[in-house]
Amino acid sequence: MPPRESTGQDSITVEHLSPELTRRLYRDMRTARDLDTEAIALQRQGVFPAYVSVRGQEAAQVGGATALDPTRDFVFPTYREMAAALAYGVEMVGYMATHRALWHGGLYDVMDARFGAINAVVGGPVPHAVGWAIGERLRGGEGVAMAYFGDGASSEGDVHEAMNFAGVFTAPVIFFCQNNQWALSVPNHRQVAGGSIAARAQGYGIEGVLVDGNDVGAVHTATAKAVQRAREGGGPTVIEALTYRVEPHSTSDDSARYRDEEEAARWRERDPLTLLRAALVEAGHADEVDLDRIDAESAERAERIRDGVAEAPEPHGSELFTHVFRETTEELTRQHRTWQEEVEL
Amino acid sequence: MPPRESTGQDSITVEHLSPELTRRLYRDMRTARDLDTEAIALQRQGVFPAYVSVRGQEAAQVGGATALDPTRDFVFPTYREMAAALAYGVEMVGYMATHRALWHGGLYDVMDARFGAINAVVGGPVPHAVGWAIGERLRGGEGVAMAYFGDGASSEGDVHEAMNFAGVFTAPVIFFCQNNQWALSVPNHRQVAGGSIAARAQGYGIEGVLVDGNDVGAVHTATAKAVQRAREGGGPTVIEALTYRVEPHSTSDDSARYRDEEEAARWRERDPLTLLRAALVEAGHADEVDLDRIDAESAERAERIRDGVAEAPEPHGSELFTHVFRETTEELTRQHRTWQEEVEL
Amino acid sequence: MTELIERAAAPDPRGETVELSMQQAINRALRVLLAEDPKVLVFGEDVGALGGVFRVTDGLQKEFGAQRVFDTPLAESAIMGMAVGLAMNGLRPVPELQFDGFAYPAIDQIVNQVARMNYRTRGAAPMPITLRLPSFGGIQAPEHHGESLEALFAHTPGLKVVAPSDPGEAYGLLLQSVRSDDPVVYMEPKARYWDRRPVRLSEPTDPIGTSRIVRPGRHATLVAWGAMVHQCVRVAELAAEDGVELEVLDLRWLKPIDAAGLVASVSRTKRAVVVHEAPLTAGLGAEVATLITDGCFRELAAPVQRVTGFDVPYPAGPLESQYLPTIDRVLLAVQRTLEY
Amino acid sequence: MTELIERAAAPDPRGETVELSMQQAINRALRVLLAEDPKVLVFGEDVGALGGVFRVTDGLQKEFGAQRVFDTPLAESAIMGMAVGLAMNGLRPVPELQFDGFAYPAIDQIVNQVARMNYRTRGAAPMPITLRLPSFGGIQAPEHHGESLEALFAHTPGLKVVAPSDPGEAYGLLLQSVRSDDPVVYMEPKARYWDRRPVRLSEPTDPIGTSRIVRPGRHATLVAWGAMVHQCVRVAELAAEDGVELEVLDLRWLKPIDAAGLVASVSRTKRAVVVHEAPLTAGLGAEVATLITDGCFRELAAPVQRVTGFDVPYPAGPLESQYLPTIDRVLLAVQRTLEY
Ligand SMILES: Cc1ncc(C[n+]2csc(CCOP(=O)(O)OP(=O)(O)O)c2C)c(N)n1
Ligand SMILES: Cc1ncc(C[n+]2csc(CCOP(=O)(O)OP(=O)(O)O)c2C)c(N)n1
Ligand SMILES: [Mg+2]
Ligand SMILES: [Mg+2]
Repeated sequence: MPPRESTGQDSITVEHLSPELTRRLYRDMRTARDLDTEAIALQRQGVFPAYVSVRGQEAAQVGGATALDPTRDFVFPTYREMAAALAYGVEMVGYMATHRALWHGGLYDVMDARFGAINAVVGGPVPHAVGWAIGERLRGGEGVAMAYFGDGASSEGDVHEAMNFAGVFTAPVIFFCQNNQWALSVPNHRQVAGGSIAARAQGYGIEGVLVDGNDVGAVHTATAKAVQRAREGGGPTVIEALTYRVEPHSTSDDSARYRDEEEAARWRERDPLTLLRAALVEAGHADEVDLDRIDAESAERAERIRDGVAEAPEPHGSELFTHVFRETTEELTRQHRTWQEEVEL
Repeated sequence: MPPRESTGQDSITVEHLSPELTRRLYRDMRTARDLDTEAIALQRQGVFPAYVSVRGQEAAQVGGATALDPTRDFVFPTYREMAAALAYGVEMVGYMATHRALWHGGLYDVMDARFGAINAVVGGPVPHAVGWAIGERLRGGEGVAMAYFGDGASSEGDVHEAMNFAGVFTAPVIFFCQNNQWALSVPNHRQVAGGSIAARAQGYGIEGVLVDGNDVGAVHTATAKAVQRAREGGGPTVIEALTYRVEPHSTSDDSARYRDEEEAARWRERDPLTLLRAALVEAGHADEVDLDRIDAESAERAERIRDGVAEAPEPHGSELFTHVFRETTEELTRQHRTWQEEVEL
Repeated sequence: MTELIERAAAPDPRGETVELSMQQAINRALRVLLAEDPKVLVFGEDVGALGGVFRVTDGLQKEFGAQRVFDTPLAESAIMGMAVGLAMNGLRPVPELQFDGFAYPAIDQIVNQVARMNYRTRGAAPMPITLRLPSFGGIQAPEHHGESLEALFAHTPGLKVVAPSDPGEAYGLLLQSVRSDDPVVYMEPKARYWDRRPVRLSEPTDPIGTSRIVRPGRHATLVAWGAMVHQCVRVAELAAEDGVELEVLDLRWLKPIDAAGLVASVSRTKRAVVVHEAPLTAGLGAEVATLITDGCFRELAAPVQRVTGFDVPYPAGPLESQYLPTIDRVLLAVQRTLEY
Repeated sequence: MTELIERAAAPDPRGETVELSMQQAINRALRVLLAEDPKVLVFGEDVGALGGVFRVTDGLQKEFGAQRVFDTPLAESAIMGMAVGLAMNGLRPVPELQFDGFAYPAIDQIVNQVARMNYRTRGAAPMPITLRLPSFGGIQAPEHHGESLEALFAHTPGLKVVAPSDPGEAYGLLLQSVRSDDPVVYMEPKARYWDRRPVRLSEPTDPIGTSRIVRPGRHATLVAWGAMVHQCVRVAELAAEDGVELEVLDLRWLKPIDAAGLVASVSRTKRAVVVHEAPLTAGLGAEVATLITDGCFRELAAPVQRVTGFDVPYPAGPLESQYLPTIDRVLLAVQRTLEY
C-alpha cells in the first residue's frame, strides 16, 4: 500500500497476470482516460452542463469491473463510474448521455448491460446491490452484485444497513469503496471515523480488504478473489481501494478553496496508467509499439463515443409521461395532452 | 461474560464497590422490579393500554445510569428505560404516564431531569446524544451524553451515522447498547451481523466494551470508566451490556410464537437482583435485615408511583394545540376554537 | 426458480364467500399471491415466525418457507432498498414496514429510488413492489403508530396508493396491487383489522383508480378512505334518521384519484364533505376538494367542507378521540354545507 | 459560552441599501445572526472551507471559526439528528442540507423528531432550528437537485416553512426564521441565487405567516412562491400589454399560510391562478385553491386554476423547461379563468 501522502516513487507489477488481461486493462484504462479528457472538453464547450471526472481512478474502476462476469453479475454504480462502465461493456454513448443531461439515469439499457442506472443519491444504491444478491441466492443463481460507493458515502446510514443485511443473509455482494480521499471538500479524516472503510467489515463479521487503488493488478486480484468467494457462497466482502481524486469534485467545483493542490499534484505523479504502462513493459507483456497502437485505437474509440454523445438527439418531451408507470393512468394521460397542447406547440 | 446461553450457575461480586453504592444499586433495581410488576398488573387491569417490561434488564440500566452525574450529564432513552430513569432520578409518576398513554413523551420535565423524552423511534434518539455532546464541547462544558439503544436498533442507519459523527468530532458520548438478545421476534443471529455491537466500535476508531449486563457492578464500573474518559476529552465509547429480555416484547406480544421459553427461563434463573443480593451479603455490604428493609421501602415507593400514575388527571384536550409551537399561529388558534366548539362540548 | 416453485401451495378456493376480518382477508390474499407466483416474496420486521405484530402474515412462513417469507433486520431504509434490488433481479417484493411512522426512515428509498427507477431506466427496470403499511390511527397506540402518510405518497410521481376500507376490499385490492407492475403503497387501516365481514374470494373487477359508492344518497357526498369510510357510513345512518340522505364515496385509490367518480357524485348531490385522519393543511382533502370544485364549479352549492385531523402531531390515548374526525364534526360539516 | 462569544464579529451596518444577489443576501443574514448570537451554529456538508456548493456560506468559517461554522460527514439524517441534540443543549442550529432531494434521507429526523420535540416535551425542549434547503429546479442540475418538498413540510405539524423570492426577502426572512424559537424549513430557490437586487439591510417587519403583493392588479390574482414569483411577474408584464392587470401575490410563508391575504386579494380580483414547480397532485396548490375557494366562494368567477409541474419525476436538462410552468401555460390559465 502506498502512504496516503504518496511520494510518487512507487511502481507496480503485473507479472502475476496474463498478458492478454493486462493489455485489456491497459486498453480500458486508456480509453477511459481519453474519454474523460474529451468529456472535460465537451463541458468547456458547453455541450455538457457539468461533468465528474474519473481521472486517476481508472485502475480502481477497471481493476474491479474486469473481475466480474457481465453475463451473470450485476453492477450498481454511483455517478462516477465511467471507467467501470466502459470496462464492463456498457454502451458508452448511452452512458455519457447522462452528462449531457439527456436523461438522468443514462440512455443505455440497464438490464441488458447488467449495470444499474447512474445514481446520484450518495449511498442510495448500495442496499439495491444487497437486495439483488439476496434475490440471486433465492433464485439459485451464481451471480454476484457489486456496489460502488465513495469514502463520503460510507458515512450514510444506508451503507451500514446494507452491510449488516449482507452479513445476516450471507449475500453474494461486493462493497467496492473507491476511497479517493475526498468527498467533495471534506477529507477522509473529517469523514471516516477510524480512517478505514475496510476495517468496518470486521464489525459485520465479513471480509475486509484494503488495496492500492492505483495498482490495477492488485485491485483486479483482490476483486477476483472476493467474486469467487461470493460465488461459492462465502458471502460479502468490503474492498477499499485507496486512490485519489486528482481533479476537482466536478467541473463546477473549485478545489483550490479547500485543499492544497500540491497533494493532488503528487498523486498525479502516481498516475495509474503510467504505472501500468511501465509494468507491462517490465513484465514483457507488451512493448512500446503495442502500447502506442492501443493508445491510438483508444483515442479513436473515445472520439467516436464523444461524437456519438454530442450528436445524440434530445429525448422527446413525451418521454416525460411515458416512463412514469408501466400501466399509465388517466390523469397522466390528461397531463400529457395538456403538455401537447400548451407546451409542445 | 456469561455464555449467551447461560446455565444459571454464575455469581457476581461487588467487592470492588462501596457499600453505599451497592446498597443504592440494590434499592434502585428492587424498586424498578416492583414498579415493573405493578405496571404489568395495571396493564392487566386495563389502566395501561400496553406496557414494555424491563424485567431482567435492571442491572444493565441501573448500573449505567448511576455512573452518570444527573447535574451535568444528559440521557437519551428509548421506550424501555424505566429502571434507568428511576436510578437517574426522574420523577417517576411523570415517567410512567407514557404507559397510561397520557402523553407520548411522558409527563416529566425532560430539561429539568436531564433525561430526554421517551422515544419510540428505534435508533432515532442516538444522533441526538451525539449532537448534545458536540454542543457540550462547544460550550466548554464537562457533561457527557448517554444514548440507550437496543440490539435491534443497532441495525438502523442512524446508529451508524451517529457513531461516525461521534468519532469524527471526538464527542463525549456513550453508546449504551442493551443487548437483550431479541428485537421483538428477531434473535441476535438474524439481526446483528458479526454478532457483537461492541465490536463495531473499532471500525470507528472508538473504544468498544462488552460487559455482562446482569452484573450490575461490572456495568457500573465499565460505564464509569467510559464517562471519565469522555469527560476528559477522550471521546466516545460503545458499551454492549449483554442481558436478556425475559418477558415478551410488550404486554401485546406473544413470545411463545417465536422462541423457546426455556431459554427465557434459564435467564430468569440468572436474575440480576438475585445475583446482586447474594453478592451484597457475600461482600458484607449488607445483611438480610438491611435488604428486607430496602425491599419493604422499595415496594412502598413502587406502590406510591403506581397510585400516582393511576390517579393522574388526563391532559386537557387544549394541550393538543398549545404545545405544537412556541409561537402559535392564527391557523392553529382557529383550529383550537373549532375544537372547543365542535369537540369539547 | 425451481426451488421456489416447489414451495408454492394451492391457491384459495375462488368465488367462495367466507366471513373474515380485514387482517385475515389480507392474509388470504397474500397466500393466493404467494401460491400463484413463485416470484412473490414477503418480508419485513417480524413477519416470519411471529406473523407480524397484527398477525397479518400469520402462518405464511410455515406454508411457503423461510426463503419466501422472512424477517429482516430492523432497518426500514434497507428493507425498501432491498426491494429495489430484488425487483431488478426479477422478483416481486411485498415488503411490510411495521407502522406508518416508521416509513419515514425509508422515504428516501421510496421516493428517490422505488418511485422513479422505472422512469430513470426508461422502463427497463420496473418496480413491481407492493409496500404494505399498517396505517392511520384509532387504536390508542404509542407515538408514531397512528400516522397518515397518504398525501406524501400521492404527491410522489411514480407511486400508486390505495387504502382499503373493509375486508372484501382489502382482499381484492391487494391482489390487484401485487399483480401490478408498478409500485403500490397499500395502506392498511389498523383500526379496521378486526372488522369481520363476509368476503367473496373473487378477482377484483374494478380497474385501478376507481372509487366506489358505499351508500347512495342525494343531499351531499361524504368522501373518505380507510377507517373514515366506516365513520362516514355511521354519519349517513344518523343523518338518514333526520331525512338527510348522504352519499358515501370510498375513494380507496389515493393515486390515481378517481376525479370522474368524485365529479359524477357531487354533480348529483351538489355538496361534498371530505373526511380524513391526516392533519388539515396540505392534506389529501385539499386535492379532493380542488378536483370536485374544478369539475362541479357551477353545480356546487357550497364550498367543499374538510373534516380532518388537526394540524398537531398525532396524540396519545385519551386525546386520540379529540383529534380524529368525530361523528359530530362530520354532522356539523354536513349541516354547514346544507345551510350554506 | 465565552469561547463562542469571543469569535463573534460586528454585525452588518443596518438600514443601508446595497445591491446583492440572493446568495450574497443569505450570506449577509447568516453573518448578522452568527455575530448577534453566540448560540447560532452553521453546519452541513461542505459549508466550511468550500463555503457551500453555492457559496452561500462563503467566508463564514474564516470569520466565525471552525467551531461555529463546520463541515459534517456526509449523512443527512445525522445532520438533523445532531441539530436536535444541539438544540437540547441550548444552541440555535442552522443546518444546511445540500439539495432538496437529499432532504429525503433526513425526513425521519425532521418529521418524527425536529417537528415534534417541543410537543412531545410539552414545551420543555423547543427546537429553534432553521434548516436551510437549496430547493426547486431551473438550473439543469443532476437528478434530485430540482425537487420541491414544500407540500411535505407544510403538511407536517410543528414545522414552519418559508420560501423567499428575491434577495431582500431572503435577507429578512432568514433573520426572522433563525430568531424564531420554532423549527423553520427555509427553502432557497436555487434558480434565483444569482439574481441581483438592491437590498435594504433592515429588520423584517411583517409577521411570520404574512404574504405580500408583489404587483397589484384587478383582473386575476397569480399566487406563487420562490422562483415562480418571478415567472408570474413576467406573465403579469406580458398580460399588461393586452390590458389585463394581474395581481401577483408572493405567498412566501408556506406554513402558516396567509389565508386572509389570499382571500383579500381574490375577493377583489374574483379569479386566481396558483403556480408551483412541484407536481400537481397533492401539491400545495390544492391547499391554496381550497383556502381561496373557502374564503371567496360566492365571489369566485371561475375555479382556481393550477399551473404546476406535471406528475412525473423531475427531468434532466433539456426536458426541464418542458416540465416547469412556462409563461405560456400561465397565460393560458389566465385566459381560461377570464373566459370561464
Ligand atoms: C444523499 C446525498 N447527499 C449529498 C449529495 C451531494 N454530493 C454529491 S457527491 C458528494 C460527495 C461524495 O463523496 P464520495 O462518496 O467520497 O464520492 P466521490 O465524489 O469522491 O466519488 C456530495 C456531498 C448527494 N449526491 N447525495
Ligand atoms: C424505526 C422503528 N422501526 C420499527 C419499530 C417497531 N419496533 C418497536 S420495538 C422493536 C424492536 C426493538 O428491538 P431492540 O432495539 O433490540 O430493543 P428492545 O425492544 O429489545 O429493548 C420494533 C421493531 C420502531 N419502534 N421504530
Ligand atoms: Mg470520495
Ligand atoms: Mg433487544
